[in-house]
Amino acid sequence: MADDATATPLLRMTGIVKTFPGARALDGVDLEIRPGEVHCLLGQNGAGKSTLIKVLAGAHQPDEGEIRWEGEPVTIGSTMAALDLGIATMYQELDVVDGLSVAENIFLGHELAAGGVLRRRVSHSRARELLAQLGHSEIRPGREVGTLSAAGKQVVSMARALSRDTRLIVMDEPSAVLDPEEVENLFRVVRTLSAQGVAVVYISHRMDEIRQIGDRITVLKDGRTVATGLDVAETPTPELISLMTGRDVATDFGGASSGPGTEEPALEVTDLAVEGVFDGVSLTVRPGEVVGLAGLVGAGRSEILETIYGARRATSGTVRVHGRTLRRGSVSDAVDAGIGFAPEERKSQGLLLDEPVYRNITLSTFARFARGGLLAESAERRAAREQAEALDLQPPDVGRAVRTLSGGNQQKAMLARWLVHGCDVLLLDEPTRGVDVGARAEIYRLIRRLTESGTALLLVSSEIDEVLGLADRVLVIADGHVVHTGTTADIDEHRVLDLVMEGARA
Amino acid sequence: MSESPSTAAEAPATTGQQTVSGSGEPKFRLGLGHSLGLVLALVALLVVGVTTSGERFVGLDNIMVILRQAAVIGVVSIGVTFVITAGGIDLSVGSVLGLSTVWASTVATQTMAEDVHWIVLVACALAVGTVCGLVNGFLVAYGGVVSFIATLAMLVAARGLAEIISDRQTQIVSVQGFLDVFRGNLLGVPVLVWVFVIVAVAGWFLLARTTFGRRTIAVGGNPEAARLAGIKVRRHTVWVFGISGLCAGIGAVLMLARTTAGTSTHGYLLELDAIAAVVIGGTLLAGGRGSIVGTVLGVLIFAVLQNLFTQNNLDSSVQAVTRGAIIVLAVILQRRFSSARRT
Amino acid sequence: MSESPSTAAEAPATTGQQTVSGSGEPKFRLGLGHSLGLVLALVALLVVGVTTSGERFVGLDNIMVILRQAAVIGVVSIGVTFVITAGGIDLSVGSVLGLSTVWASTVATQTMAEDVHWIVLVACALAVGTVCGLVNGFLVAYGGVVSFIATLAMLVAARGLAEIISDRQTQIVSVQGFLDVFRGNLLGVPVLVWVFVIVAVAGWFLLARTTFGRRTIAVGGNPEAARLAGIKVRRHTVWVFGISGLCAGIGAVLMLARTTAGTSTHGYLLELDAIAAVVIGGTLLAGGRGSIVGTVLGVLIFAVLQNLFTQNNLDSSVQAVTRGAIIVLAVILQRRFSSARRT
Amino acid sequence: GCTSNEPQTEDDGGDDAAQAAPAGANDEPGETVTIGFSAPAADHGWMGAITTAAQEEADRFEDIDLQVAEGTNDVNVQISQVEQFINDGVDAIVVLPFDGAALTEVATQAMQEGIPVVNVDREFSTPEAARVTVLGDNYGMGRSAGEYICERLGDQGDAVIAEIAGIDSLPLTQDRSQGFSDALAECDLEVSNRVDADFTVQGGEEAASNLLQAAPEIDAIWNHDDDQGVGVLSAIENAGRDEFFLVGGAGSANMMREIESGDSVVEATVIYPATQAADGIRLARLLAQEKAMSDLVEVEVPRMVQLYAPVVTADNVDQYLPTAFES
Ligand SMILES: Nc1ncnc2c1ncn2[C@@H]1O[C@H](COP(=O)(O)OP(=O)(O)OP(=O)(O)O)[C@@H](O)[C@H]1O
Ligand SMILES: Nc1ncnc2c1ncn2[C@@H]1O[C@H](COP(=O)(O)OP(=O)(O)OP(=O)(O)O)[C@@H](O)[C@H]1O
Ligand SMILES: [Mg+2]
Ligand SMILES: [Mg+2]
Repeated sequence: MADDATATPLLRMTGIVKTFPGARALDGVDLEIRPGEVHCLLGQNGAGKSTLIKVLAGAHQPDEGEIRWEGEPVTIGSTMAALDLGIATMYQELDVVDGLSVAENIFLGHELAAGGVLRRRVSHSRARELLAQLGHSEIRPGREVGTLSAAGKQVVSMARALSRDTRLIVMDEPSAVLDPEEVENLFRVVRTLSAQGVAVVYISHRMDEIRQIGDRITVLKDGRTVATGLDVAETPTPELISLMTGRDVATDFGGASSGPGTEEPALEVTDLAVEGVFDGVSLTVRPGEVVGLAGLVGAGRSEILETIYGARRATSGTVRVHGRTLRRGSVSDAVDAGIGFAPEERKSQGLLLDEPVYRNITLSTFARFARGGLLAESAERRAAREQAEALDLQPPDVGRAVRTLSGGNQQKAMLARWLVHGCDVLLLDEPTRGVDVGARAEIYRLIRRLTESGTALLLVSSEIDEVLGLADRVLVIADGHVVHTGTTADIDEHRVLDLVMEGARA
Repeated sequence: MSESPSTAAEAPATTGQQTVSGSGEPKFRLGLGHSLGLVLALVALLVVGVTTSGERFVGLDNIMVILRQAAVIGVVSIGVTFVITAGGIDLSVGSVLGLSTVWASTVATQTMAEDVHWIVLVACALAVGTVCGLVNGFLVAYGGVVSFIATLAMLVAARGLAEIISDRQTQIVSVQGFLDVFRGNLLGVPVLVWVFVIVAVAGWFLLARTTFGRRTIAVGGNPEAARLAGIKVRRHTVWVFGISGLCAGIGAVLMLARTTAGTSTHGYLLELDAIAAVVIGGTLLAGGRGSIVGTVLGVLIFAVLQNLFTQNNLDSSVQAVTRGAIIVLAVILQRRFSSARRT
Repeated sequence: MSESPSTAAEAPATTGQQTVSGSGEPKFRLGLGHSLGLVLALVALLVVGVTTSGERFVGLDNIMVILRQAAVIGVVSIGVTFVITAGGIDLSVGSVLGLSTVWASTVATQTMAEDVHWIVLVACALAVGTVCGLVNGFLVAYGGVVSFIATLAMLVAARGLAEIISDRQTQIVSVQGFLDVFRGNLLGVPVLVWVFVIVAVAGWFLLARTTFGRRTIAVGGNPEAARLAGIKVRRHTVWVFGISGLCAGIGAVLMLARTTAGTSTHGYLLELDAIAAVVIGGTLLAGGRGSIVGTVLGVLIFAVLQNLFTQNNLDSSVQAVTRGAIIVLAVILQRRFSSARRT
Repeated sequence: GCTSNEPQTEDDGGDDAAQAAPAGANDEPGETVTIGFSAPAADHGWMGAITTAAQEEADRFEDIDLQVAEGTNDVNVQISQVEQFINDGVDAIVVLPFDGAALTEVATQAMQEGIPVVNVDREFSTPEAARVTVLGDNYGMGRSAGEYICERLGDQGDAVIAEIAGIDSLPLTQDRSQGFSDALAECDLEVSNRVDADFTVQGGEEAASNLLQAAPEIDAIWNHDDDQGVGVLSAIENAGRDEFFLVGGAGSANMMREIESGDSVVEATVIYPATQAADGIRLARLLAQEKAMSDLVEVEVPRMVQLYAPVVTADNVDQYLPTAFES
């Protein structure tokens, strides 16, 4: 594939600088992509990866620097210009239009039309092909994208990138919302593409993925290229990590938790069901215990958490916290009872993007800081800053608008909210999504700290090793049913996958 | 809930039921199905009409009266549907309509129309409307003025301009060819109504079946995503406002035909009625979802209501109170029916 | 861009410059800073005033004329700022104001006020306003009717009710105690203006400094996030509309004092002026960002403009055209200055 | 004579709005006076004609400096316009209030400051608020229309009579309707169908088409306002109905031409002069220049000028048409 090192590179970016008011996101970045290679872009949260690829995609204009496409200097003045060159991009933030159908989203901007009139049948069958190619023929082209889960939207995004005639596909953390099987699917597609000579820029925080799929690596740190053109096969992971972070980070899950006490369960869920989504979910979490929900994307894990939290109304079953039965469909009842919930879609469900970081962190607690209805903003800032430091939020300024944070740092802000809140029962949906290795270790430590202080944790993660590493007990969910309940000691990754497959097929 | 911030305060109700919605079909597609509640409200009004005023209420004559009345506001509302779907608002349609009638009925234009062809008069009205719409669009897309303010300014300015041009006088249309055509019937149906039907079908086709329509929804639903997909959002915005202006111009032509006069008072407060019809029809005020079928039903409901009141000789204050109650009922009815269909 | 759909069509401009805003400082805090463009527009108008009408224009007398006029619409606009910040819209304020003046000036109320205390009259106006606001809030939060429609229905219904109650007669206020207090001066400043100042300061405090304000911003910015953070979004929505109604009630009291009369025509189309002032003031029509300071400046700009026009011998149609142009200029000026500050 | 006013108190020159040069001793230039003028928004034809006529009248005199406030339907704004006139120390104020009662206080204030106020068309609630009041006769208008219909249909007890009113919430509309039904009652007739429009062409068309639909057989219609009458006629033509006759109101040139043509359903119209404000301007000028009325025995400008509401029919239309307002 990429052995032809002497040939003209497909793309060469040199000395790219991009400043935002108050932040120098890119400070002289070099990147070279060869035809047909899978080039991995590594870097901590906020290192500038997304900004770089937005420059490449014409969504941002660089302040300085040169871009050469097949040796020719080019300016990429608009997203259209990038697409015309043959650069397709899957953005980190899901860039789909909820009100349009799957097929319409896929072909948005280059609709299959005759004289402006949509050729619906053709675009549906073309969309169906693309989806099948991605292993998702179950998604109907006519379905409204707003009703898809995050993973479904990611698939649509991917299909959109594939729908164009491209030379280079940029994927900004595509695996963040995908489960192992999905990722396998994705890799299959990537391999096919690179076999066809299409270059792929791949961004991910998961080292094992880099190992599996990457050819060469460029590492960014603080908006600068610290290493470029590293051969994946020859660069050991610890070296990559120290290049990224400037220090050594051990990614272990911190061992088993101190284990549940013999106390009464903090959270008790009995026969919970939402018609048509999931049913018969029963589980208990004791103080200091971590219970994990494993399963494929679309299994209904997020819905289970949302229902426990009262954000969805259960059709049957009960949720009890410390013996007290919660009112169905009442979030405030759940919050009063001491439940916290970090949802998976941080943008739509969690954040006030134009508000400053600290107010996002104290969104569920500002009333507690307030005295007699009067806000105590300095106390809020202080509390927020503490948690920001604990999670290594970058940049550490809690006064800036959340919108200006990198994806991973937005995720940290979400988590910080519930740390400030300090609840008895914490529901975490994909807590490490998009978070870099360093911060990931930070979050694992935090989870340990929480359990030690007696918090009951219910965890959903698509990384099965993460669930198995962190949880004491695990429920395997397939297609809205619990197919297995047991301790994590008795089960391994393959077994979980097998169970999931069986459940899904059944 | 990213798609409904403008109606954000009412979000909880929506969240509870819509995000769990099972049918994944895009809603603007469902046409009549989605508008079931509206259809029922319309039928209910007709039944009330027949009960209180006898069968004459649904007689051909009365239906035509209702439809002719609905034509002007209907045409204008279809244009407004595009703007609202694209995430904007157009407050200027009423006064742009007024300005277009005035400009098209000045002595100069009428003389030219008589000398050349009545089409000159029509072209003048359409051109004035379209240009006003494009100006709105430029201010919004390139001037960075939010559409509420840009079109509010246009509302005030166009009305003033219309007064200046007409010297605040009502200008009678005397171009016989124009009157013959537009006040006439075709196959027993008034030409006014035909125009309404044609504009409605064209609008529906444009919004639901063409690239332009898809892009309008994308621009309204997620402008950033639209931009990243390579859509020229600004240019598109200009066109969308242009369409709204064009529709106001068409409305002006109908108004000229209907009243045989052009005056700066034409279209007074029409924008509110138009926006109300659009919103009742199910187009999201926040953008990203629009229904021409819904808009047409909304317009018809208001027209039938008006007719019903007149038939019953109701005091206008009582009419107002009743109208308020009926609007709320219709919307609640619609919600009931559309959510019932989903669960 | 999920948060700005209502202004979505104008998003590209926003995306280019506003979302990239670096100073992450929340904008409503900056108070005057954020509103620099507005302050400049206001100063520019005053300079034009002085140039064309002499120093008298900024004389105390004329300033008081401007402020007294601004008081009614100002108070109402502050209520509307809350609703818009919370992501809704309130079209009913004008007619609720009318209804409140009518109810408070009925013979029955006035007799009671004379027998007991003039405060009865004030209480009646405030109560009517608040109840109407709460009804709006309930329809929106629990009835699931989008605020545009719910308050449109209230607009129509309240106007009708006011006509019925007053029998379309203008009712003269003769409660002397009330007139003495509210038409009087305090420390040389009209009581009307004091009320405006107090409501503005209270509104600013409530929005910028209390948990209530924070909730309002959260509900408007991302209702789903607010709900998941444990905020009772529906209940809050009801209160926000209640505040808007209360402010309309206060506006009614001022109107009664200013005109010494209650009539159903009071407050006609006031909602448009109020929304325009709020939006010009920098509150996002899509919700999630609100500025009381901006609203007050917006109201003052409109009032000064009005005053300026009266001073100059312009034809009233020309005045309208000019007004349209000035509105657009003011907004573009503001954009210039606020984006200049950012980069 | 301009419109209708000659039988009433009015100085000579003022009558003839259509002629270029004013004449008479009072019209000779005096010291320049500043007159403030405030009226509702020109949101319908008659109101537009009012403002236009006032401005034209002021332009006719080189000694009038007219300060026109932007037309508004917001009494709050209108009050501040008057306040501003007071502040500016104008010599006289002419107000056509949106709501008479609501502007009474501020007008009184102006009078107390020594600025004569001329109240036009919609009356203040106390007489002290204005030095002169120029009124159309709304009740009289209704009566005249009613009497005309009585004359034509008095012997048909079961005649179907329809009324297309203006804006119902305005006192002037209520007065007109009252006068109309009072006059009809005297010949045992009554209004069987009543709709209200909004003084606009568009509103007239809508109201009339609904009305025609609701009443399949009509004998007479009184339409309050000739500007909306353009729309009413359009609706009638469209419905192809002519079994009735129509009486107009206000007296626009359009309607008079219809009457003159003889083949229209319009048989008559009751005049409601659109020159009231122009008259007001003239009177204000006299007051400010401390001149008197030369045509009356009484030397002072009178307190109240109520304009007459004559009926224009085919018999006398040529007398009124030349000076009627183009609405
Ligand atoms: N619109 C903006 N305004 C101001 N600063 C911004 C903006 N967008 C990004 N930044 C800043 O630029 C830096 C780089 O951000 P970027 O999103 O490129 O990081 P990233 O490498 O993609 O991180 P992650 O892995 O978390 O996605 C961050 O410090 C971020 O705060
Ligand atoms: N708004 C919605 N309308 C209809 N169906 C939905 C909606 N949201 C989710 N679903 C469906 O519910 C099921 C479970 O959704 P979801 O993908 O969130 O599960 P999950 O196991 O939590 O996955 P993830 O790993 O992404 O969190 C899926 O079949 C999904 O398509
Ligand atoms: Mg990123
Ligand atoms: Mg999920």
